[in-house]
Amino acid sequence: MMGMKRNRRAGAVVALTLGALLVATGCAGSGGDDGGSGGGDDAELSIQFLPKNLGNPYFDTSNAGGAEAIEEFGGTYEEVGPTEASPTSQVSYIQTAAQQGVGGLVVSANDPEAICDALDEARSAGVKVVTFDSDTNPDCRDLFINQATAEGIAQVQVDLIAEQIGDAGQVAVLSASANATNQNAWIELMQEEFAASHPDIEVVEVVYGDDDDQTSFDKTAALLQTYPELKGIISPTTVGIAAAARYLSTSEYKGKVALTGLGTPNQMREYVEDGTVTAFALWNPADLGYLAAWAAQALITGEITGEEGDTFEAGKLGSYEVGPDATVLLGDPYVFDAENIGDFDF
Amino acid sequence: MSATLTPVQPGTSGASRIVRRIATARETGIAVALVLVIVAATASNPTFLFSSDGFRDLLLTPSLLLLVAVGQAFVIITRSVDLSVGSVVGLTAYLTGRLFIDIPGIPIIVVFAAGVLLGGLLGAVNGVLVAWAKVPALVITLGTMYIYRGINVAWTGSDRINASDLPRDFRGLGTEHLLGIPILTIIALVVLIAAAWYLRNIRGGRELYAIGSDPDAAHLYGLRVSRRIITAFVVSGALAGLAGVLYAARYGTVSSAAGFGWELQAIGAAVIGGVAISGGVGTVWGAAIGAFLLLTINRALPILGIDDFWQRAVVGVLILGSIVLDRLLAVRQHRRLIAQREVDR
Amino acid sequence: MTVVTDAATARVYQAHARPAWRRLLLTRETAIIALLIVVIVVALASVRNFDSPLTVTYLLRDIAPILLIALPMTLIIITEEIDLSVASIVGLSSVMTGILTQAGLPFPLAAALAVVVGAVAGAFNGFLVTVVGLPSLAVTIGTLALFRGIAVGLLGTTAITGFPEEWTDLAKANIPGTPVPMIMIVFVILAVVFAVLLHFTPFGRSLYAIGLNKEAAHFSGIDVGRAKFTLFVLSGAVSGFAGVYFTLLYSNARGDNAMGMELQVIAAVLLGGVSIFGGRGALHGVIAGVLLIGTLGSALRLAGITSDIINVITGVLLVLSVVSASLLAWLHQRRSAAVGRRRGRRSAEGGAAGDETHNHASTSHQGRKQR
Amino acid sequence: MAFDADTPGPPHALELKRVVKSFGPVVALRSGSLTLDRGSIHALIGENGAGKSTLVKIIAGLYRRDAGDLLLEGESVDFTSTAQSKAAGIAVIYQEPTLFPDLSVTENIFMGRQPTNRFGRIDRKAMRTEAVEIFGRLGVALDPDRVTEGLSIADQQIIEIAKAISLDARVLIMDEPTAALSGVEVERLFAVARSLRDEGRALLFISHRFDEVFALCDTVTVMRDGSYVETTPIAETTVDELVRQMVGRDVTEMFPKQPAAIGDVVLQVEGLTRTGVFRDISFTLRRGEIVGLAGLVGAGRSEVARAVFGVDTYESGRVVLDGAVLRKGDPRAATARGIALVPEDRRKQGLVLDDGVARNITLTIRSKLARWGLIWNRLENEAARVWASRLEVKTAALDAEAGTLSGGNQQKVVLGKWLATEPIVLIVDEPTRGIDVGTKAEVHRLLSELAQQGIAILMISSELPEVLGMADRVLVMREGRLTAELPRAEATPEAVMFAATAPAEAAA
Repeated sequence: MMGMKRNRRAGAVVALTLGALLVATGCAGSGGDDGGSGGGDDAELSIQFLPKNLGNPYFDTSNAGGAEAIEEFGGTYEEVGPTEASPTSQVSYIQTAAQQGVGGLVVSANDPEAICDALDEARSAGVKVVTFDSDTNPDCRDLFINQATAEGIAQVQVDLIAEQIGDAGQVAVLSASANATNQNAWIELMQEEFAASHPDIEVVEVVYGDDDDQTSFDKTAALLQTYPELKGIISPTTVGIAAAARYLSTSEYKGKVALTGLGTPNQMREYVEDGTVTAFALWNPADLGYLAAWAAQALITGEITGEEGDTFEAGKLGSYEVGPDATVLLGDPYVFDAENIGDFDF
Repeated sequence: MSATLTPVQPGTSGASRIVRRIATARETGIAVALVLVIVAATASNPTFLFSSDGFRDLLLTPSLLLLVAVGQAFVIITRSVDLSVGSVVGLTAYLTGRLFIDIPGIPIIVVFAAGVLLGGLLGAVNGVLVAWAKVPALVITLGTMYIYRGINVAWTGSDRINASDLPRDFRGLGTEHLLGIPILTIIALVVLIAAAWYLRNIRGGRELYAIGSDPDAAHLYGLRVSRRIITAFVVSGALAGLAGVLYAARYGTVSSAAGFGWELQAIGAAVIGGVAISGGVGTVWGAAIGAFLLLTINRALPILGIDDFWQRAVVGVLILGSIVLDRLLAVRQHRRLIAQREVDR
Repeated sequence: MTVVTDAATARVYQAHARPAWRRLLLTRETAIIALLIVVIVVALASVRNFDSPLTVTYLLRDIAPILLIALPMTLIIITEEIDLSVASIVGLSSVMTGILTQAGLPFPLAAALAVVVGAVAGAFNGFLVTVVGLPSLAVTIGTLALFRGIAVGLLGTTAITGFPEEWTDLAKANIPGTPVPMIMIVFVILAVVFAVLLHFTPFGRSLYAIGLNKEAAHFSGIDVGRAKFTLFVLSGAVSGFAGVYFTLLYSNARGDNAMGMELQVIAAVLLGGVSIFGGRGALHGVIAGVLLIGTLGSALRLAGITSDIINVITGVLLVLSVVSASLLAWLHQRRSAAVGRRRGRRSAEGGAAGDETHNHASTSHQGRKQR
Repeated sequence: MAFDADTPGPPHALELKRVVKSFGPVVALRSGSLTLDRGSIHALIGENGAGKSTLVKIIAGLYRRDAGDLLLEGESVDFTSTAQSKAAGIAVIYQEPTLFPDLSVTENIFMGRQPTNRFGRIDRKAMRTEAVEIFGRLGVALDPDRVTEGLSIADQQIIEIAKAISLDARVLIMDEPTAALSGVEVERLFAVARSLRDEGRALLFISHRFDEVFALCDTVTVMRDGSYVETTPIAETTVDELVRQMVGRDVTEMFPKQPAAIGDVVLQVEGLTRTGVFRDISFTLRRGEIVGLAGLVGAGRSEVARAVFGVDTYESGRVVLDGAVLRKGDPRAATARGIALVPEDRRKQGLVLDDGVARNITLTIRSKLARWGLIWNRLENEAARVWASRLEVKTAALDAEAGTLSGGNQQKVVLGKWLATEPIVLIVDEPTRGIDVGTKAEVHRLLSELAQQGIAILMISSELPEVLGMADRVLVMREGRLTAELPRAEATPEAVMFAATAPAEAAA
């Protein structure tokens, strides 16, 4: 619509305006940079936490634990991450970490394969990679901090639901994304356990809420409609269980359909108190982040290499030993119920 | 096409005209499709409709999208499009949570006003840029979609609003009902009726159609085109803002991803409901029914035994189907009008 | 065939109204390239690690799909159409690559079929736009949902991984001795092909004519429908190829791959100086536009600024670039109107004097068409 | 109607004094003056490009004048929008009706000022009743509830008039309202116009048809080259006098048709039909012959030309060129076989206004110019230079945008673009509309020379003198049908006008 002449003159002015805008943001950028990694010569001990996504209270808690640990051993802590839990968006953060030359990267994988190559490249750039919460293939990382054994997690959830529904009837699983390594491992083990020890319980469907609150909420509604006979829901993810509890608490199914899984006490407190949820399980995510940070520190300083049998100190948690497949185990899951929930704040 | 298709001689009785109008209205087809979906889903699982939760969710789930789609219809009728509504929903939803957290005891009505105001303001920014810079809305709102979402994420960061941060009364709005109808749905219906009434019976509303039908003619008529376009964007923004507040009430949890992708759902709902992307045609009733159809299909698919991953594909087919249908109807009507002229000679 | 043989009054026709330096330097494209250079210089000076070869590798690797798709998108927008479905085609092609590979097809065959699927998807768009006669905005909003829906429907939220290593390595490999990824070879070849097509062929000429005045193009014997159909097929095929590359780069095929990328592509193309009204724009500006957005993002991420601010900046750049053009046009119009008024008064006072009557109405100043 | 003719006030309803308007470097209106009185119908005549439309748009508030005075009832006014002029009681009916195709007839009449009740609610019933009443007054049976899309131009014109009546306008301006109307429709319009005059309103009537001007109007103002020429009571002037004032020189000089050897039939059109547009059109063209195609605007002349050339398609019939049938709906094939069409609307159909002169000229021959499939600026400039100098196009440079050229030079570019294809059949649609007198003569000379070179020319024109002066044969169309074919000797103005306007029974 513009004449050529106007267009050209427009171009010149655009260049100037935007140039100015740019210099401004460029300056802001450099300022932020100086502040961020201004830890002086300790650049080696700069550790980045890369959760599955930002805005997830579970990771807020675990990363706070990491920050606490890093402060204890005098490194610099940074949290980066995508807003949606997808592997491709994690890749660009891994690449940036490699470019920045951070000492260690603590990551919870959205996909065991997809981010593997990026992690490999980061490692060859000298970044120590620790996975926590959700693992990648063992050969793409230096160490995996396991919150609890998969068997232990599956077991506790199966026990809880079996007890709550009287060991018979339909149950469904509300998981995170279909590719979450840890979720899938647990679900598989749970199904084996049901088949082996609870023949009267039928797992009718596994649905995926993508660790998105709204999706999980709507999926819960859909589950209850689709399976009128449903007795219980297991949601082995903190986002899912909170969303499911919120739906149940205002629905006609409250108290009729049992809900358990993995959740944080602060999120679940209300629903335990109002009777929607009887009991649920979790490890302490703050401890998990805390341990992951110490492990990264041990890798960076060369205290350990990730070999089986290596041991390292993890501040207030004491000493840990590296197990097979370069895995460190945090401990057993903990069951929260109306009795003890008041003792926790995370 | 919502207007009567066949020329009616003056003097035909009003009643028969109304019947014919309803029978031939574009919205009727979509409403029938909606009923069919509900019937099919209910037949395969009665709780889809005949349980208190089923009935509630049937009405509740589409209510938020309905608001956004009504706003979108305003904009599309004037031959524009608003891609920024999803981002506006996200921003106002977070604002809602923040207000409750930062100002304990703030009256709920004030929060509603703030959300609608912020939404209207963001819409006004769109409208002013579109009307005065004379740049297509597609480009402007693509830009502001990025900007609003970016501001939202920067403001929210990794924070999120939890259900426990919100007063119980407020969350009650999202779940409680009056005479069996969820409050959220009642709010949406009130807005819908007001919008429909405005578009049909008020000069400003009719002028929106005129502008969308032929912007140059509107200019020659001396209509205040810029002002009307800005109005349409303000309405779209304000309704997205209202939807944002209600989003917080309904879902309780607000992260920076709230409302992500809603713009396409809203445009899809409007287009399916017969609001022509080329402006001047369609009603908010159509957009509302479109919103209902979209989300009801979403819920019905798993019940009908179709993996709900296919939902988006169904949406695509619906959008394409309705624009192709509209096109065919328009071509047919055009032919008939031309033939009519031939006969008149 | 001599028509008017009055050679005595032969006029000399200059090729250009303005000197070469003004034509070359005062363009929107030059402005964007200059801005890109400014960004690079500022980033080099102030962002730590920006100067590492790794930055170049990652940057080019990540924006390669956008660069690729921006090529056909430029041509489509020049003809005053738009294709919002490109990212969905990327996703669909990615899923097809995955499914076919998983089904045991040799990877090259699977990849070729995925590109064909992309081309077919593009042809579907083209059919609806040119044969059925629907607006491309509405059509591609529909196919945006449809193609993405098929991709997600086929695979759910699962992902297919485990592609042949030699291929995934190739996608990530650099040209030996440089930090530049191999995919850039493909891109440069395609960019040259598209640049020649757009700027140096009769077909390219017809695209500009279509974008500026579809009716006049039709009256000049240009097959508008066929040209547009070709472009949509090209767009689909290139998006399909980008999908294969995307799959290899991230070693996974997922339904939601490249979600939302259509908007990045369109933002970059418009930023690069292509007019949404059609008929204006050049490929070098678009390439600079993509690089600008990519470099900004890379520099800001390195400086520890989150991706959200990058989105804000992309949005602001986009809005500013279109609004400033309108603003300047408005100022120009106001000035020439003032000149007209001055002249008008003069000629009113001095009686009717001046050159021959022109019948140049003002409509070309006012928005020709708004969509 | 609430208009009160007895209100005492200044004598002139509307007065323009030496109004000036330019667009950038182009002066559209040099010195426009006009005086309208109540209870009188005033004619405004002048050639295309004389500045009539600009004058009207200034009165309507669509343009703002650069200088001069605009007085309404003796008071100086300065409209910045059409809403203001409307509010002041000025209604304008434009050449091309401007309606909202998606809205109903009633809504189109009342848009922006619908009757409302106390709460601002539109009173649809009142609106419809008033529409029906107005149509009754106009004596037409138009369904007030139908959408305006698909209405004939005559019906659309009726809606425009209804709009003006409902506005209760003091000043009513009609810009060539009869261009597309048949005899009956014109009579009906005149009856309405007279009754509006008798109610005490001031009417401005712009027309090219002298018979209408003399039949309807009381006074006439002539404009030429953007300036006022003269105002005379209609009774004191003659057609010849007016034409002399309009053109500013002797009329016969304008059409130098040279005799040319008429050869074989080169184009045969047989039974071409497109429902609702034209029906059963058959004619032939011979080498060296200029055939005029006359008729009212909207009679289907341009549509036939477009169908022959292939821009539009048709339902039945065929076009035979040099003995072989031409593919329908394929302008590229038509061009390749040697047909060229210089279209009716230069700015919309003929040129890419925002592109350079060279690109415009070479658009039709871009494939021919290409070497190894490639084309670049120098090739285009070389080819364009040839045609620009042959046609003496006045332009600053070859890359100057076509839109910056004057109308006459734009038309030369269009002619050049089509002559570059070396056609054997040239269809020109309104070849001299809106161009200055000098260029007009050049175009006529050019057409004449082309005929002498053996090219067959079909010339569509609404200017009767042009058709009569140039054509060897005259075809006349009315309402989509060919109603007469007159050899040069029989083609008198009366015969052509009769064939173009007589009702169906008379012409059949």
